[in-house]
Amino acid sequence: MLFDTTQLVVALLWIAGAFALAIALIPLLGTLPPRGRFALISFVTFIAGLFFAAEFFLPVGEDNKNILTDPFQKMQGSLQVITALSLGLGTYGLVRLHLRNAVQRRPQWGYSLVLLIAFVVMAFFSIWNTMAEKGLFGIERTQLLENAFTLLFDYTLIQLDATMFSLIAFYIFSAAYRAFRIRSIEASILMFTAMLVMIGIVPLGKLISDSIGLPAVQTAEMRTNPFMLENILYNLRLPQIAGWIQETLNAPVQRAIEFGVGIGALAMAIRLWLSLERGIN
Amino acid sequence: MDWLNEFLPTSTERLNVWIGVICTFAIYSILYRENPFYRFFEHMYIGLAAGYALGPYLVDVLYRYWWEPIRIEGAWGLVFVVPFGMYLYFIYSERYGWISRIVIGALIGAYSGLAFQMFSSRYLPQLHGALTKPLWFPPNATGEIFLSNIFNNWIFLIILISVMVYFTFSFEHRGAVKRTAILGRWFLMIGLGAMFGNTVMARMALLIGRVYYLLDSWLMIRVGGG
Amino acid sequence: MEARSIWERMMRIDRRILYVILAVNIIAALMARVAIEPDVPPPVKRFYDTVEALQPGDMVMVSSTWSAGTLAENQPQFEAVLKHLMRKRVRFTIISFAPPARDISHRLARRIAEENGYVEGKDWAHFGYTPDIIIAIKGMSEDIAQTIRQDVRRTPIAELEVMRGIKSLKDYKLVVDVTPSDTLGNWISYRPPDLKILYCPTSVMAAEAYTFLDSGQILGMITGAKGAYEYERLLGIVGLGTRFINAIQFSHVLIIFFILLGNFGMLMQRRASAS
Amino acid sequence: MSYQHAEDNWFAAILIAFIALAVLVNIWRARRGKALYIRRIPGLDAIDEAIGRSTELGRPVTMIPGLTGFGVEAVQALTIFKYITKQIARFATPMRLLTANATVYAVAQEAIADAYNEAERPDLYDADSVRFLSSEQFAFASGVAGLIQRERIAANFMFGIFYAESLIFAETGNIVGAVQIAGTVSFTQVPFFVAACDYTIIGDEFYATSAYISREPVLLGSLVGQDLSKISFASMIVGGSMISTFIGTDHPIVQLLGKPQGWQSFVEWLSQVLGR
Repeated sequence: MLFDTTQLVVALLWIAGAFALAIALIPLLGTLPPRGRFALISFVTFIAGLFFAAEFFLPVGEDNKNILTDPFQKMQGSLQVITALSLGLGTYGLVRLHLRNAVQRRPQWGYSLVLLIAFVVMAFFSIWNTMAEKGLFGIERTQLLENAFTLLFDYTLIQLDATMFSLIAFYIFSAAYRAFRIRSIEASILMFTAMLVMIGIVPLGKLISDSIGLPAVQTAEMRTNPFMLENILYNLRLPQIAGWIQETLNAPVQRAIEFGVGIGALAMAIRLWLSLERGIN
Repeated sequence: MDWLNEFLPTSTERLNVWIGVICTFAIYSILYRENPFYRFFEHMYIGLAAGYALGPYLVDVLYRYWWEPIRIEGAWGLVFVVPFGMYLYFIYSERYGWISRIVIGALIGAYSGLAFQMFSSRYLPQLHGALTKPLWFPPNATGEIFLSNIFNNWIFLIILISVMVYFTFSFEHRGAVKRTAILGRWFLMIGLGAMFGNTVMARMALLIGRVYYLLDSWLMIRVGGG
Repeated sequence: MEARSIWERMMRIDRRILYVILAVNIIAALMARVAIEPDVPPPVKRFYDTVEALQPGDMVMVSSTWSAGTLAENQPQFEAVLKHLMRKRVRFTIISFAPPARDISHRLARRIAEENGYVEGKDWAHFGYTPDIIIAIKGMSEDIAQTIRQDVRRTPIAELEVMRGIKSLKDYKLVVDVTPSDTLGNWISYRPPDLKILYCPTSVMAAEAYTFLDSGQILGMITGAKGAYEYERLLGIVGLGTRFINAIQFSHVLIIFFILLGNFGMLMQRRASAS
Repeated sequence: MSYQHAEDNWFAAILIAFIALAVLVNIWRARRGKALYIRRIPGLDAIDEAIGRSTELGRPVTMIPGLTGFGVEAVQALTIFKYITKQIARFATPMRLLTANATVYAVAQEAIADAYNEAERPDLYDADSVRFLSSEQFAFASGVAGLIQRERIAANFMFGIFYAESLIFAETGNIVGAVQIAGTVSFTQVPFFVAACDYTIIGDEFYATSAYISREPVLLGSLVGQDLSKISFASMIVGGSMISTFIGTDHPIVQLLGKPQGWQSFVEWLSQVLGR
């Protein structure tokens, strides 16, 4: 695709105009009184919610679409962009915090400097790498990029990320040893179930059950009359006990929690949609 | 002897592995106690992670969903998305902080509107699954139904109802309801026990993955396993 | 403090000693040449049967949102699933909803594809990173080209040979969600009705998913590295699951031993101080 | 098995309308001053008992909202911390509120100052008692663990959203023998709190605790509406199970309750029944 300059210039003009409009609007918005601000925010929230609610509730034609299905398809790109900008907010907050620490020489500011340097270097190579991967603006994958990105990504970021997560194994081990003392009925039920599941779901559970001599296979005959000794012994195998705990005892507990969380989430969605939630805005 | 010079950081490949190992031991040093070595690598980690994300955010997303549609397909309507989306970054300013709430409000509103489809698709099939468990041999038994299925259906229903009773708050729990709620909390403990058993397995696996890396890639000891 | 009784010491082992014991136990278990056949649980068996029932040329979506933090659990699952799909000569596309997941899954898929003669663009493709999972799934349920626009190598979706005859998720047979975070809830909520789901969570999230297994919203589940080991045994391949299983089960034994030790010490301490 | 649109089974829309109505009507009633009843959570008795024991020892009390970012859970955690601060203000027991989020830190300072004013002891409020340790998970955890051990705290209250660092708080609190009460909606951390703490407030109980304390109309009304919805779910489950057992699992009413495409078969069955 040739570098079509006229289309590029027009595009840049449009974008500059959009930025100018957005910036010009700010002082205008600034004149809004607090009540007006709350009204504007609640209105925008309501309209955004109404669009998606209507797309779900409106009846659909034979092609399984209603009048809002196609507009939603077109809007997707902008929604992905806004989500990316909102995720970038976290990065912006982090860099801003540590930049202030470094500039104002707050305690431990040296570490903030380390963070900022790592951020800038990695951002540079990550952007370069993604551009080279897509061959944008004729950017190639040079040897420098390959070595630097492999070192920073594969042999530093990946290693630190994996190690940080593995720390928790040590904490779980010491916490389980120290905290799991039979203090109450509840803690005992929880602990006993946890141990049964831990030993039942690993192959060792099968090995122990076999070595005790519990029947390994459930024949059709055992299924039809469950009170046969064979069947009872079969169900005493550790893998069977752990499976039964997870599929018959644990599943209804999770479903009850799901119903509680689900109804709570729907109630909160309605409160947020109608801007009833006092603590937030 | 050849193991040694293959082990030492002579080639760039080996140097990289050694750097990865230094990072690993720096993080593990916190197990002994908090120290500057750990804190240096922790802050480097957070900086690297934040810096890395910019590639996918800026290039992969903004290019694909914003710049290219405008530049090539001339979708002029899209130009306003980034400028007005940038209002989000006023969140820290004193005077215009509230402007960021307009965009945050739009996001909150969008997710509230999407909650209705989620509620229908995630929770109603679970409701249906809970009420199609026959408590005795149904008249037109389609598939093979065994006594063990009926027994398990009873347990499923009793646990489900008692845990739901536990999570009710708008009436006093007295008598039978109180006993059901207590029973519900004990069944809750069984569910939590199952969660804890699996959580232990998850965390152990992550540590095992690191030890495996150290043995296999660093010390070049071929590890067996099952 | 009078000399700490044996029970007191049994209850208060210093945590740094515990850490050393745990590390030594894992190293020993990793080196062990012990092979114990697993009892493959029903969720893993159903997972295997669902993939086994696919026909060559069927289309599968692999949602890969894991990165280095949970590599030890998700990578064995991801590798085993890809090998099984390639063995069935099935077409597949990968999508990631977390930035680092994109590069990790793309590199791993390329390596496995070369080993099995799969050509990127013709037999499989990677859709890159998309930040908003809900909007992406809803959009792909209608029109993938409009939602994803181009694959990770900047080829427009319509020009990918792997996408021949595929317009939306409705034309997919199956989605396999390999994830450390709650992406399953979104797949269950927003996908087209008859798109089957298979789940590869880190073990932390396995217990919560049994309600979806019971209601049939997901057809099968592999629980962490242990599940990968069971799946590898069904596939007859050796992967990281096989390498880790001994260390996993012996660390469970270690934890159970120390919990019992701590409680035994406490009970005896209580009896000693009571008498 | 899933819904692309409400038309797949209009029952979904009816159920959502019922829940929305139950929640909004009760919020409206609460706002008009109607006293909605929320039962007292056993966890609150445990909090009062812990406060009592901490005042005897005279050592400080810690309150930890964890890594909770500013949002619904943070606001409610601070409501509970305000309640605790008002109780301990009567005995001049020192307190420490430790946060990992800058916004929560700012709001917490206001909340604790209000608590001391409401307890008529503004003199006891010490600005240093509310601290922002670090926004990084494990740096925050080690900071909290250090303080707990240095000041040998008497009681530890943990409310909000928690991740793997909850183990460090619970374990350190155990080492110094502190009374510990926790409340969280993060189910993966509840097992550790149950094992290590004296009492744990689980899942929805967390919202009920702050509603009981704050009597805030929107929260009260919403909880009552959610209760009605839970009761309706439970009755549908019991009713549906009865039909499945005695008539069969493919009965139109059973199909209606949650199965996509269940609407048509129900409407046909209903018209047959009404037609007869």
